[in-house]
Amino acid sequence: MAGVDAGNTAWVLLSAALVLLMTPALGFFYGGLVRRKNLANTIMACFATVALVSVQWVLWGYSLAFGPDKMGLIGGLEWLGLNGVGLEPNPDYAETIPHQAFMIFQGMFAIITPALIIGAVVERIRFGALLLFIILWAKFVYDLIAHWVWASGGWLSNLGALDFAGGTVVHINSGVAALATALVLGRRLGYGTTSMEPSNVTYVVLGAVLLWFGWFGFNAGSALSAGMQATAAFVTTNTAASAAALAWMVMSWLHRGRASIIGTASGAIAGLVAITPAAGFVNVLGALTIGFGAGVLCYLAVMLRSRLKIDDSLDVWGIHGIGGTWGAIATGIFADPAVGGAAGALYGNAAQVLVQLTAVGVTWAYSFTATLAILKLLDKTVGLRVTPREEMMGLDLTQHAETAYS
Amino acid sequence: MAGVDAGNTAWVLLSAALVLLMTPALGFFYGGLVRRKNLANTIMACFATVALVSVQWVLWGYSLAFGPDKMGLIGGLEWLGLNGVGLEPNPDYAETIPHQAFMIFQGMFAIITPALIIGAVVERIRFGALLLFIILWAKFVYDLIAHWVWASGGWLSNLGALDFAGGTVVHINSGVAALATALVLGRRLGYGTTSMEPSNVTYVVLGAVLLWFGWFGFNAGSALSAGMQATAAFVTTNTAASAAALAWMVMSWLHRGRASIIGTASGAIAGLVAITPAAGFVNVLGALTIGFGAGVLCYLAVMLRSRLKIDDSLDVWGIHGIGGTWGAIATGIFADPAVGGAAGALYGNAAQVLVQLTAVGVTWAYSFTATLAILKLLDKTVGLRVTPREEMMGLDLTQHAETAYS
Amino acid sequence: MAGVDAGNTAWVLLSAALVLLMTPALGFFYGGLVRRKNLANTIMACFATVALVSVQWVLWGYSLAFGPDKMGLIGGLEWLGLNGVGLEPNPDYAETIPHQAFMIFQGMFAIITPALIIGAVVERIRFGALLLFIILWAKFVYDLIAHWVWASGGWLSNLGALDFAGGTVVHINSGVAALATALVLGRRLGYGTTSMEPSNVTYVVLGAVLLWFGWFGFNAGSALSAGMQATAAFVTTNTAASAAALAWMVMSWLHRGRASIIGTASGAIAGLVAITPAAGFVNVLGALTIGFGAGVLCYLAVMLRSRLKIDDSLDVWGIHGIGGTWGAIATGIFADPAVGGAAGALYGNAAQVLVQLTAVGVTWAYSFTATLAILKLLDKTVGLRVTPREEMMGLDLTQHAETAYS
Amino acid sequence: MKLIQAIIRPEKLDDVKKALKSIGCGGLTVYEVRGRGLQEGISWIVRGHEYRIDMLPKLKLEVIVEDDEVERVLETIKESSKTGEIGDGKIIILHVEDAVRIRTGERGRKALK
Amino acid sequence: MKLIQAIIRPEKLDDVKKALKSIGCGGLTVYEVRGRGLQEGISWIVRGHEYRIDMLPKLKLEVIVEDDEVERVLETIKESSKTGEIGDGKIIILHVEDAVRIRTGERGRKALK
Amino acid sequence: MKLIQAIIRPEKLDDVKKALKSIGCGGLTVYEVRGRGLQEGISWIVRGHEYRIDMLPKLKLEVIVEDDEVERVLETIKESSKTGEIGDGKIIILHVEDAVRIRTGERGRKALK
Ligand SMILES: Nc1ncnc2c1ncn2[C@@H]1O[C@H](COP(=O)(O)OP(=O)(O)O)[C@@H](O)[C@H]1O
Ligand SMILES: Nc1ncnc2c1ncn2[C@@H]1O[C@H](COP(=O)(O)OP(=O)(O)O)[C@@H](O)[C@H]1O
Ligand SMILES: Nc1ncnc2c1ncn2[C@@H]1O[C@H](COP(=O)(O)OP(=O)(O)O)[C@@H](O)[C@H]1O
Repeated sequence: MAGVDAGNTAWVLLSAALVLLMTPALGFFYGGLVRRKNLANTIMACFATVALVSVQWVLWGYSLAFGPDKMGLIGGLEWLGLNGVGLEPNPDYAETIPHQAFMIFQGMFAIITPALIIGAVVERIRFGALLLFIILWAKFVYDLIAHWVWASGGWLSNLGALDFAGGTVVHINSGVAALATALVLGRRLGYGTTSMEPSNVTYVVLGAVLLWFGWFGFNAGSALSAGMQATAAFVTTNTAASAAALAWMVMSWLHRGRASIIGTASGAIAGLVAITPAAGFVNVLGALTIGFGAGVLCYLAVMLRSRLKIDDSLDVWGIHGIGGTWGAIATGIFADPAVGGAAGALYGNAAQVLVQLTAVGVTWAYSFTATLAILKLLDKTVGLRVTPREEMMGLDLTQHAETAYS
Repeated sequence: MAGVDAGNTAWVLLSAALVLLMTPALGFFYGGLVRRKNLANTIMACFATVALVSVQWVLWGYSLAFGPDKMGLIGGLEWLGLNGVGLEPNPDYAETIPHQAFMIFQGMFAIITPALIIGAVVERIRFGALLLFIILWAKFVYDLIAHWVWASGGWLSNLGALDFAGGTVVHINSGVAALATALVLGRRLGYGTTSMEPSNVTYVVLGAVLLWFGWFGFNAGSALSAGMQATAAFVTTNTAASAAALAWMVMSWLHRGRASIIGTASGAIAGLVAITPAAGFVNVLGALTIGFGAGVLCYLAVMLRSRLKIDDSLDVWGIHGIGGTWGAIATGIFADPAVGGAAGALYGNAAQVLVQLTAVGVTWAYSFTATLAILKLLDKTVGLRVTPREEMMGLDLTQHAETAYS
Repeated sequence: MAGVDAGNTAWVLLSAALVLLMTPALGFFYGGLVRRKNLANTIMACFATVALVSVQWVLWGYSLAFGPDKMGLIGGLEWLGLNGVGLEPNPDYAETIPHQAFMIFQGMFAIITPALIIGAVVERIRFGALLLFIILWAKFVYDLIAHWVWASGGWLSNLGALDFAGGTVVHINSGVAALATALVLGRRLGYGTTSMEPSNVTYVVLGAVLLWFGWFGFNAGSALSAGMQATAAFVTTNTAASAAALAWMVMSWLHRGRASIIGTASGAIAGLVAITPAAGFVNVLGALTIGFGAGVLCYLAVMLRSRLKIDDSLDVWGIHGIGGTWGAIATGIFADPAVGGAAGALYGNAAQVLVQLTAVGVTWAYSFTATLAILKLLDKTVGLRVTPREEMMGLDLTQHAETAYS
Repeated sequence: MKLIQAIIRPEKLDDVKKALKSIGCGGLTVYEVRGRGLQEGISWIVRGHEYRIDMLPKLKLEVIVEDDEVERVLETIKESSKTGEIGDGKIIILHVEDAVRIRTGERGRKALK
Repeated sequence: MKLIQAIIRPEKLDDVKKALKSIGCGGLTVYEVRGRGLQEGISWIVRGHEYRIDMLPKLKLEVIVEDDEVERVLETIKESSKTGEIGDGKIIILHVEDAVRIRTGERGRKALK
Repeated sequence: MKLIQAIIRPEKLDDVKKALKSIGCGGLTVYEVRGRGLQEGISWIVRGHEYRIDMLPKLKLEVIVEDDEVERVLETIKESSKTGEIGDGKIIILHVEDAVRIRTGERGRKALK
């Protein structure tokens, strides 16, 4: 076992298990936020995404994203079916763990990113169309951006963009795609006139809690070894989540006179999103600032979105798009060389902010355009939306002939 | 700490924690599938099994299963009360972790195996009789088969049977026992005439998700060290679960016109079952095949079971019995020496299939017969079933005087 | 990375993640036990505590608890905002993991301790007052006692008191504070005359299960390295929880004629509490005794509490106060030098019992008095209780304008 | 017009639905209730203390029918929901003064059609 | 025969059940509802905007009784479910034209026995 | 006095509540039901086998009103809960013989005030 370290391997594999848990956790987070007639469908959408993208990832996804670089743009097909992706470490990615451990850890990120978009399409998308969308989006959007930012040879990576655990690749990417999706799909029937209250606050919290728990794997696991940087990422993750939860709680309290539970849970997620690109680079005071900022900014973004009457139903754009953008920029500001070796504007390297802005801009532009294209294609061919009658009856019954609970 | 490796110990202990979580997770999986009047009882049955078998395991179970071998058939009583099972590694089982770490990891398997059988007896067994059954079954069935297959000196182990994480010991064993149990116990009142719809699909998914999460500990933890084989097992586990979930989803879609949520969750479990014996031996393409096969075969087994009108209520036989059988045989076919050192038929060692068939046959035969004997005994002495009135009122109220939720 | 061991760091960070999960798990455990109109509020109280204490801990809590000792009584302010708490190991606390890993692991204990008290105030405390109480209690009670028992230089630590993972600091402390709180706050409206049945038994079990799962991090993680002592703590934890669950189950069966589900879950928690101070010091037979003892004693304590008509609504005192006291004393009796190096009365060191009694007595006295003082202050200034009308309407609606589920 | 309310066992719903459909009676409304009757429930005694469970889960089924259909519907529900065990439930008939179909505003007989 | 429907506070169920039992009235059916009355609920104002909560959880209790028992049952429910605070609820009486016991097919008075 | 029972779509509750409030009708009680109507539901066929879903979630809304308010309330509920699609639901009117306010013991008209 030359080169494989047991401590680091245990760390990365368990982190992968934690990240796996996040996607179904998202199902409960999202599921609790929709009306009961669509609760099981929402959970199912996330669950099926796990299965679908897992298979896609070992067949071709990993090869496209991390395979031998072609001009900085995409990975080659050399690693199809994990051909050549073995148990020996691949020093390009991680020196002390089996290559497949890196592969499966990355696979979990490939799963959750398209799943995040589900928050924008709930309660009205055909289940079959959703699966098609996810498989196409994984291939034409996720795998590419992942390559650019994280693969050895990716062009944004070469530019020096900092993205510790996926602020651009995962969060901006899914958040902006969600915006495009909400625009193409249109509003839910009765949006703005009928009440669409969340049906299960306890599931929202359950989901948020499991997401928080899994996020330790997501962020601290991204150090790919269990040492100082992982520890730093763990601490900043917990701190930013807490600060953002408090910030959103206070905002809701001031604004509506009551401390919102859903708001506090959403705030925690916003903080986790924002710290994601920064986790292994900033110190604890940076994390506090990023967290508080995320709580306030995402709260405002959600207010704005609702003013604009765009039915990004569960605010994927407001939380992941804006939270990710804020985090990516803040990484360029607060990166402390004592933590992860990279310096941000506060530590004399103002140029980093520009690099971060470039990565942010590129991700926004590409994700928005490519998502739009995929959706238009699907809408023209298979059709995206259920019929009005199905929408009124709810997706649990019409898509699955099952109900959440009775 | 001569010989104890921190990485491997962390790995095995955390894997044990993950496997512990599986039994209550099974409670939610099973609980969601029964009618609401029996939901809390079903969860309780699994929870109580954790407590009961945990105590049994440290008192005598571990000694019987893994204690000094007596003629390949059973462990001796030398290790009663963990006497002599200390913190130094036992090189017979695992060289780099404390002996007690191995013991407790194995204990979690001893817990979940009888708990799996609960799926065949729900909604009609007396709670006290169930506890008695579990304690007897653990002793006379589980501890023995575990000894044969896994203990140093066990006769099936000497034969060269491959069972990475419990295809025979855990899944065939419990699945076949479930069949015997369903036959002895008889059908639920109103079976086939009244509707017995699952009452909580979200709990089914929650349970399935936590089972999947825990299964990483179950399978990858069975490598007993955090290295290449653990990584391989982790990857094959995730892949097979996903493939089987997709396969079952598609089967239900074709067959009933809707993508079933419960079906997809069941498919994932079927895949996890089937990959269990193979996890550390096959490559990712083997895992895909085993997974797809499990999804299809177990779907058909469940159909068949329902045709035969055997009330194995939650299809333990169809999923664990058949999934485990398929997995055990498939291990003999697909085992890739590059992964775990053992070769199957595809790699030139056709004889392995015969060995596997032997282990499968022995487990079927012994488990079926011994389970039948225990049940007949209990039925004659204490009585297994609740009264018809109690059955109609539900086990939550009649066995515990509590209800699931209101 | 001189001195940082990957295996141990992975172990402690993952243990910290497990302990983090415990506080929201407690929310579900407690939430299931209250009436439905207060279910979301109870979950929220625990969730908000995570955010609140996390921020407090990095700002000043850690410095007060573990900062440079001042006369054995309290830590200095040198480490405010984690100033000087870096990524290099601090050999005073743990030699092989980053100092921040120790800090965050300890932070999770600081979170759950005040959260435990919530069980005594549910269904009637103003949400704002609760947050104030928690922040003050964390500072003036938790941080101090943690310093005395665990900080290098703390006076109880110097005395030689054994508290492996928080029997005094966490459990007696919160349990006694809960008693004080229940006395100051008074009974719920209609206590003793109207029915206050738990509304969700499945959440009680879900919470208990996740607590059990997290407790492996709590106890075995407290070894601060993944080796023999961690293994011992893991095994004793699982054993005591199981024994206590069985004991309580049997007590409820004998006493009320039915095996109570809530009782079995409560028993498991009682066992986990009692083994907490002892986990790394006793052998498995000691753990069995401690567990069975906890099941019986806490059951009796709960009966007594209900006779006295003190509305410690969810029996924090009966389970954590009494369970912790029993565990702390039992540690002095059963500590086996072969496990953790310390000897108890059974191994010839009767004096240890006296030391334990001192630590217990000090914690009871200080926690009770200081909690009383804080509560009186808050009651006089901001007011602790909601209005009777709010109490009748339920805290979900009146404090958060949200409901648990519909 | 009459409103027929039946309290039945939850597991009998499918049978009743099928039976009603077969006599051409499509519309119905159902919800979960808990009930206790005169005799049903179980009790047990532990050291002199009696414990009782009496509130059991039932379904309530409501059908609005024309006067002349009452007997047929009544009979159908009764037959299809009967097990013969205590706890089968009750059916009652209430008088309905008028009915409206929300979609069209039709009233009386037409609201049901 | 009459159907007495009472909307009560959830925490009062036990008291009402006990009280009904004590006057020999065993049968009853209960389910969860949410209600708003004329005055109850709470409201608060944040920067000029008013927020209101008005739908509160209640229980609905139904008892089928003989005509001559109506007053006694009414009184019993009223006394045992009263707190004197706003929101205690209402009781109404509906006329029942006939009743059937599913198990036996008995009708009218006999269905209740 | 009359009891108006309306079966409506769950998403229409807010509209109905607002509309009722606006005509000064504050008190109401609501609960979840599932229903099937004459036409609504969906069905699909797989290899000759027909599958059907017919029980859909609805809300039942109950308002106790004075006789002279019946028409206004009826109209208000109808208008505010209508979508024009099949499945909008029904409203029925039952006669109430008497009403009691639990808190005060007032009866009849006064119980509603
Ligand atoms: N007097 C009553 N008023 C209201 N509901 C009743 C009454 N009697 C019975 N019920 C309802 O009918 C159900 C079955 O009644 P029960 O007396 O147990 O059975 P049976 O009708 O077979 O004698 C009860 O659970 C309850 O919901
Ligand atoms: N006009 C009405 N129609 C239907 N239900 C009503 C009506 N008025 C009150 N209720 C029900 O009675 C409950 C209590 O009524 P409320 O007016 O708040 O109290 P009180 O009767 O003490 O004045 C309400 O929550 C609602 O469920
Ligand atoms: N005859 C009936 N008895 C009881 N409830 C009915 C009846 N007919 C309809 N309903 C209820 O009304 C709801 C809507 O009725 P439906 O016939 O689907 O729509 P519409 O009234 O627009 O034709 C149903 O879901 C059911 O709850």
